[in-house]
Amino acid sequence: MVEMDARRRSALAPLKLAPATADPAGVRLSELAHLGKVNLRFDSADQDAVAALEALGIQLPGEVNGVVAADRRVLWLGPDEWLIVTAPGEEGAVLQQASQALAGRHHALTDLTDNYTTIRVAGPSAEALLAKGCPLDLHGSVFPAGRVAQSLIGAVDMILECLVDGAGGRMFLIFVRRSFAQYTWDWLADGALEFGLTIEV
Amino acid sequence: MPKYSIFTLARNALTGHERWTEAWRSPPPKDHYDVVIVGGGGHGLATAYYLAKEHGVRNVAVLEKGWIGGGNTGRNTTIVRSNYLYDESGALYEHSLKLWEGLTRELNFNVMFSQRGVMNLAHDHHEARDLKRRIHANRLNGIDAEWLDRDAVLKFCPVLNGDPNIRYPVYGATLQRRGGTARHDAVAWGYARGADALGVDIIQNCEVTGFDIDRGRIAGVQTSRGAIKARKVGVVVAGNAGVLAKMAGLRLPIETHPLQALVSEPLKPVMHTVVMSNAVHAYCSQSDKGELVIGAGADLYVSYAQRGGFDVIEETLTAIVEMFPIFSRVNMMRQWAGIVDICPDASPIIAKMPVAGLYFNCGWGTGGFKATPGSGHVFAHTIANDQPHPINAPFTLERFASGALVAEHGAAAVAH
Amino acid sequence: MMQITCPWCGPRDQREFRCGGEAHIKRPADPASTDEAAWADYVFMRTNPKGTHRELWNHVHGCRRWFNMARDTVSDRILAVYAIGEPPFDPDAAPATSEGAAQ
Amino acid sequence: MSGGNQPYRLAEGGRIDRSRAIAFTFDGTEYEGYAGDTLASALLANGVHRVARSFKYHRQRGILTAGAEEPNALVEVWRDRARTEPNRRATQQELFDGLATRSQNRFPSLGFDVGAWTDKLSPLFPAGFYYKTFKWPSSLWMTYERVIRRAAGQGRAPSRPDPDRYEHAYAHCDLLVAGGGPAGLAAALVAARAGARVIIADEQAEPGGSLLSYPADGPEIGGRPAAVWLADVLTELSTLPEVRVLPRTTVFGYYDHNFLGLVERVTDHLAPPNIAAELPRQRLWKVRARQVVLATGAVERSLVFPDNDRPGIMLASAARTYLNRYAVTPGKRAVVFTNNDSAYRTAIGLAEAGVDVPAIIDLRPNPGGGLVDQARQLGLPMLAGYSVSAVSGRSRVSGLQAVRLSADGTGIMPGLRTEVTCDTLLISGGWNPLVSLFSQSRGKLAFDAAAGAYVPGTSTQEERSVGACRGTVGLRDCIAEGYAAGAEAAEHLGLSAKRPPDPDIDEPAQTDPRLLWSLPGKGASGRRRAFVDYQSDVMDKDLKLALREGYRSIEHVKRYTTAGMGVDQGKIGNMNVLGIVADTVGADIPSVGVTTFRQPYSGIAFGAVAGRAPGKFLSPVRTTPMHEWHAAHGAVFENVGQWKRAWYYPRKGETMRNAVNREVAAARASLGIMDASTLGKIDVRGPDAAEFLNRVYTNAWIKLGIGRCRYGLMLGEDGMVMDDGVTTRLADDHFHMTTTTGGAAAVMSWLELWLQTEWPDLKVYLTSTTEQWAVIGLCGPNSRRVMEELTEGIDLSAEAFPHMAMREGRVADIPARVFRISFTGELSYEVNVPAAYGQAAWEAIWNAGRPFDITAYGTEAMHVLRAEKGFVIVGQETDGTITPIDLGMDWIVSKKKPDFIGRRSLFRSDTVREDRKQLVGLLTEDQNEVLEEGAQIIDEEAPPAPPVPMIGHVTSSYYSPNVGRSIALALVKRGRAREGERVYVSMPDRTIPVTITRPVFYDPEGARQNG
Repeated sequence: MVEMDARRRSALAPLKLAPATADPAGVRLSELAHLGKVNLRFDSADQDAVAALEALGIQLPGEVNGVVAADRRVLWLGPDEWLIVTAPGEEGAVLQQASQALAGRHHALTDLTDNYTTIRVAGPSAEALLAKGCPLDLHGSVFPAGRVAQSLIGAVDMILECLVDGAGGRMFLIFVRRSFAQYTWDWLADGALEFGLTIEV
Repeated sequence: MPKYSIFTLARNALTGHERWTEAWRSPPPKDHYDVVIVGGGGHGLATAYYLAKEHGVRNVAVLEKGWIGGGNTGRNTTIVRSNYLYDESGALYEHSLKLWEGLTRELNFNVMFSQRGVMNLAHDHHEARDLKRRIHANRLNGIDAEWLDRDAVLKFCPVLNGDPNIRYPVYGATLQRRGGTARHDAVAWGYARGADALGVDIIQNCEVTGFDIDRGRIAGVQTSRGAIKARKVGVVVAGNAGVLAKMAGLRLPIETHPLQALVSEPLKPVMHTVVMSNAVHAYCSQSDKGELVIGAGADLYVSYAQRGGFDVIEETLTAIVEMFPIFSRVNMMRQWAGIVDICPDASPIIAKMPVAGLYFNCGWGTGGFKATPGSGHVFAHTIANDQPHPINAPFTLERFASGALVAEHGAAAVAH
Repeated sequence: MMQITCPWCGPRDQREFRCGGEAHIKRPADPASTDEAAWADYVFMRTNPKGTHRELWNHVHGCRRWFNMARDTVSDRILAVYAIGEPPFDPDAAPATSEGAAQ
Repeated sequence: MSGGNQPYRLAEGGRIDRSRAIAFTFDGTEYEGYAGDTLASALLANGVHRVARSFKYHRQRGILTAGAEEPNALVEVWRDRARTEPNRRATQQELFDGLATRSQNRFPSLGFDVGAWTDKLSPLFPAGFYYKTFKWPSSLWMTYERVIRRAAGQGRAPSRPDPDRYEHAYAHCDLLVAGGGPAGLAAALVAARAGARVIIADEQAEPGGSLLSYPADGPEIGGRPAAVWLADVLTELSTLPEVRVLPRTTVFGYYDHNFLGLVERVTDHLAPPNIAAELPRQRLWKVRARQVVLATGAVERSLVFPDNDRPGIMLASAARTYLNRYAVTPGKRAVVFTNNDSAYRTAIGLAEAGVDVPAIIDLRPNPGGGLVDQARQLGLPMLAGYSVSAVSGRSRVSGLQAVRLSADGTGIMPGLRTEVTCDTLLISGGWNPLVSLFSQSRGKLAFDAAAGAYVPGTSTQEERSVGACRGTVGLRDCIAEGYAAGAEAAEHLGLSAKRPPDPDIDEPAQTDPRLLWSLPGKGASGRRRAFVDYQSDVMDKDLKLALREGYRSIEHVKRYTTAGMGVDQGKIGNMNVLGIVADTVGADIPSVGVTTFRQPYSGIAFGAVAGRAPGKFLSPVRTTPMHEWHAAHGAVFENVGQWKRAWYYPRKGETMRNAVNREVAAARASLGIMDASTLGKIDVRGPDAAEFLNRVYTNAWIKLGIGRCRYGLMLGEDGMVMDDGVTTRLADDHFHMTTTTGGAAAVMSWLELWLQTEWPDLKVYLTSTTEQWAVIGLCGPNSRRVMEELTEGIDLSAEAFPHMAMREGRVADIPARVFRISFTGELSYEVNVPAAYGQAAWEAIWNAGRPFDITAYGTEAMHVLRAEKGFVIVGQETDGTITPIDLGMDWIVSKKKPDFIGRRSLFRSDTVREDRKQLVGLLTEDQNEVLEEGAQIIDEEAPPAPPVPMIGHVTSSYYSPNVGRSIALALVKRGRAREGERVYVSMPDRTIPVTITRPVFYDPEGARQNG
């Protein structure tokens, strides 16, 4: 993993997140700072291009609203749009390798690492918390781990990804644009109070 | 026409009110009229009234597909004001406001025009700039308008949220003291009674299904109660303007949208003016029954369903609770929607149509109620003389081709 | 509160969408030589039907794609959603289904 | 009777918890009830019937019902000044320790109310009286109105902001069941067993509906006592994982596409100390249901007879509920007055409980059916074919007069009358199925002539009605319907459900009611007070008056009389209104028409609908990566859309004007720094990117060199200026576009609209990068020197890096895109770095700038600086009616391009007018006079009487320290042709002479920015 430049500040750093613990903790909130995020646009009918990306460990989900879990996680955003999520600092490599792979083809690769931040919502009441402001059907049978959707959380646009948490249950990643991060965090933390809130830093 | 007064009321009390006669007749349609007005809302009834009263045209029928005043007249939030930006609209709405001021006596029917003042809130200096531009224009056009700073606003309407640290604190407001509210049903009923007394036939449950056009000239209308000949036809059907226009082979720059409103359960009056905010986006007044009468923006899609989305109700009551935190525990009693005819420039069309003898009065969008008397007055003039009154001359259909729009989005932004 | 089926993302709440007004409006091929009336018809005049309306919607809080939708403006039933470029929905050709019910 | 302090409480029975006595107050008097009581049942247990004054005539009123339909017993619940709750139904308010309640709409007291004179004079106040009077003189209406408003309203709003929380929750389910009575539970059970995701909402504290009102020895369901059956069903439901049972939850609205609104009252039944702060008071559920079962039950109708509103008069079904569920008897001597069988249950139950039932008065000459026979066997006296023609007792019924009806029921048979003394009169006019939600779903209603009621007809959504709300009588049929509906719903969901056999229940069959909508009595209508709508004080004679006066449509009748417009929305009275109107005009009820049912089914708090949004979460507060720095350096922020932007940075003791002057001067004298991160940014990529820009901007883009920037204007198709910004060519097929802060989102979806719908053939991808970049604006003659210290990999010389160019390199060892663009007319740089580096880069530049006395400037200074140069701000110099030509920006409108968005509209007869408003500068005579933005401009120094012709208005106005005087921009008709002319700015108190100038006040040649 690439070493992180200490001068970089995550969107929620100004919050100086104070760890809070509630017992029982219905909801556990944390910021996943600086995840690499590269937006990809191209025509996936082009099998050669798809293959070239796969060679880089960038495998497109076969279904809409799907996610391919790997070191380079690929989130479906639209018919010709995906978000490649990597460990912090890996975005540069993805950008450079992928643009070589797609050279000569109509495509767009855009570094959005700082455009978004990522908030992790875990715990038994995570779904109930999201349901306070998200119109999606988040039931496990409809939105299981490995799904992604773009929708609303309260008054804010988000990309919502569902993953397996340690305990084998589900947890959620919310990608929101940087300027909305603090508002979204406050909204989530306030809404989580009735369930018991733990903040992990 | 039996006169209404405290004395006739007392006299009738002695006979158990069994001797009152009907406020207007319900005659069967004749087979010919000089003028047929399509649409028995406030605007249509006012048009018929002024045709009879000021132009001596008394062989007039008002055709209403349902019951008079049953459309937007009976569904709106009854705000009356004239503080529009441009000269053309200022003249139109001020003409109307002046008629409002004498309407109860004119009609011998209490329309309860309550000049309790209308405030348009500004929440920052950018909004203030636009609102001040408007009140300067109002003043020069002879329309009363004044600027209230923050303290004056909170003094004039103490139930407003005066906390300076909220998201959009009160910065200031325009106030038109002559503005206010009126009793919507009374306007329809009062004009109906007045028009009827002058010989106008008011025909309900009579839906127009087509126009008879003979060599480019109107000859009459087809209705659910048979054909009716007419030398001239005036159409005032708000949300249904497009439907009628299509029958006449015309296209209009109008879309029909749902506009929702709601009232609270009746409360002891605590709010004695009308407050509107574009930024927080809602407006509110309290009726003489004690209900808070509330509305906001139109739904942004075409619909004739008189329904609209619940999200609009959510946003509206969010805005109301933000502006009036003490109303949070008050109950919503009833919500509903009208369908409004929205023009691209948020100004109406009151004009002759390409078909001779056919006139349309439409495009009032979310703010037609306030214009009821003036709209009827100038439309009657336009029909009687086959040419517009100077006041409605700018409000043509042709302006959309030439580009001479009257862009009143600012003055009409928060729907009312 | 409608439920709209985005052709890409599937059924979603109306809140995620914004209506873009009437669809299939032809932009004059050569605006410069289009007369004022015809230009105004394109820019301002609308069909505004009481019945089947073919309109543009944008999944603005979702995948940001624009698409066509046919809706009955009296019942607000959705008759069809279809991609940009597809021929205008013909109410007589297709059987009506309610998206609200279908979900 | 138990006597003691609850004299009307039975010694045993009911579902209340006698181990928990609860103290509460009503109008200051202390009473005691039990856990499980409502305010109404507890008051009745204490013998209190009179709890309210009516809306219009201030008549004394009692408790009529036991549910949400209550029209009379509206009270104020008082927790504290911030938590007063007006118009609360006593029949719904659960008892809690210390519950404090007050009667409403009376002064000074419930017993003595000065408003009562309105009743005496009521002949002067018939329906619609206010339309006929208060007209003269018109100048006095405002005075009349003030008086009227004093009498208006019922409850009082709180006097303090609501401190409680309200939550929202979206929910999705396979089946939503509205109503947890026998039918609803049966449906839920069958669907849930099949594996469906089920939500059951019930208004009351516990599910069960009518079952809760059955006597302990009531009918058995399949061999089990009703209460046991209920408990078993609820237990089974609680074991099914996908079932959510929501008590105290009202389904208030049925909207399109099976979207329903529910309000759950989470803490309204709790005493303050037991309410956790983080618990919401109420929760709004926004439910999208694939299937819906409506099981909302029915409400009993009243009968319309003289003085039918006296305290002590109650619906027979309500009395049954109080008796069986709460073990409370409404009185000691109760007469039952009915037109149907169901009320006999009440008579029988009361008699068995030891209450004296001196008479059952039945409108039907020959009542039959099992219940009637039971009553006969108990020897209860019956007056068949009789009606009540008079009631005595103002604050409580003391007796009544029963009369024999004529055969057709419209008149009274002379002679046949009897007086009955009683303290309670229990009435039943038949049943109204609660079809409100069905009607809201836009289902078509059908009329059941025998029952005299509207019932669900054809559905338009995925919905089924079951039980009493469908007009079904009899427990067995209700449950059977529930089973069937549950199974059907499950099948529609693709689940295989097993429909249980219909339960076997032994219950008497019921016979039809006799429908007499208005009953005779009290002769002269002047003295008669027979209420149809208790809530709005509407009497039968009001309806007849309305019809007499030509208000024929049922909607006119309702609006003229206000019948059905009160807080109960006519739940009790609407059918009686329709019946009386039909009788009066001699038509049948369906032809009279039915008025539409509107949301909400019953009142819901504004706060619940607003949820957590008001206050802190009203609208997102967007902040830039350097926000903290601005705050730490004393910035005052302003709202720009949702953004918080640094407005100015006052130093100690500085006014806004001082601070802005200092910032403006510094930016030109030496070095200014500002945060421009909020500008919209869009990455435009693809082989057709340049062609795309060519179509959306008014100027030409094909030939723009790589690394070069260009300013662009976007128009709407109407030719009016929509947005502007600088766009830079990063590569042959790659552009970096900027938009205004406020326009960013709109421009993005505007561009996508054109790309996706009009020009799908263009190979272009758009990606919003607004927040990827922190943008630091450096401005002033010393900006290059600071850049030189910090920059690597870029030749900063004017030749190598000219104005309107972009270079990539490192600034303060941070990867950066540096743009030489200027919104101030100074030598300027815009340094773009990844947002996470924003504050680090800002601080590095700040430190490097110290030797040059670097000054942070805010949006206000930025406005002044650009105004000195005459640069426009979209939304300030423009308002959606301004073309580029109006702005004097012909130079940016391509003459060569055949087309671009909006071009055609620039050549319409109105847009080519010579006398359109055009952008100009204005200079005042007094150099310190700063004009008011928005002020109007006129030609005459001494304006004539209104209307005064206006020739334009001031769009921007500031004091410019650099020019050393005030400056202003304005839009003036034919302005450009009038340069040098004097015009006047009109203020309320004076006119200010100004001179029209070119809209550039500083460095007209632009030497400085090119330096």
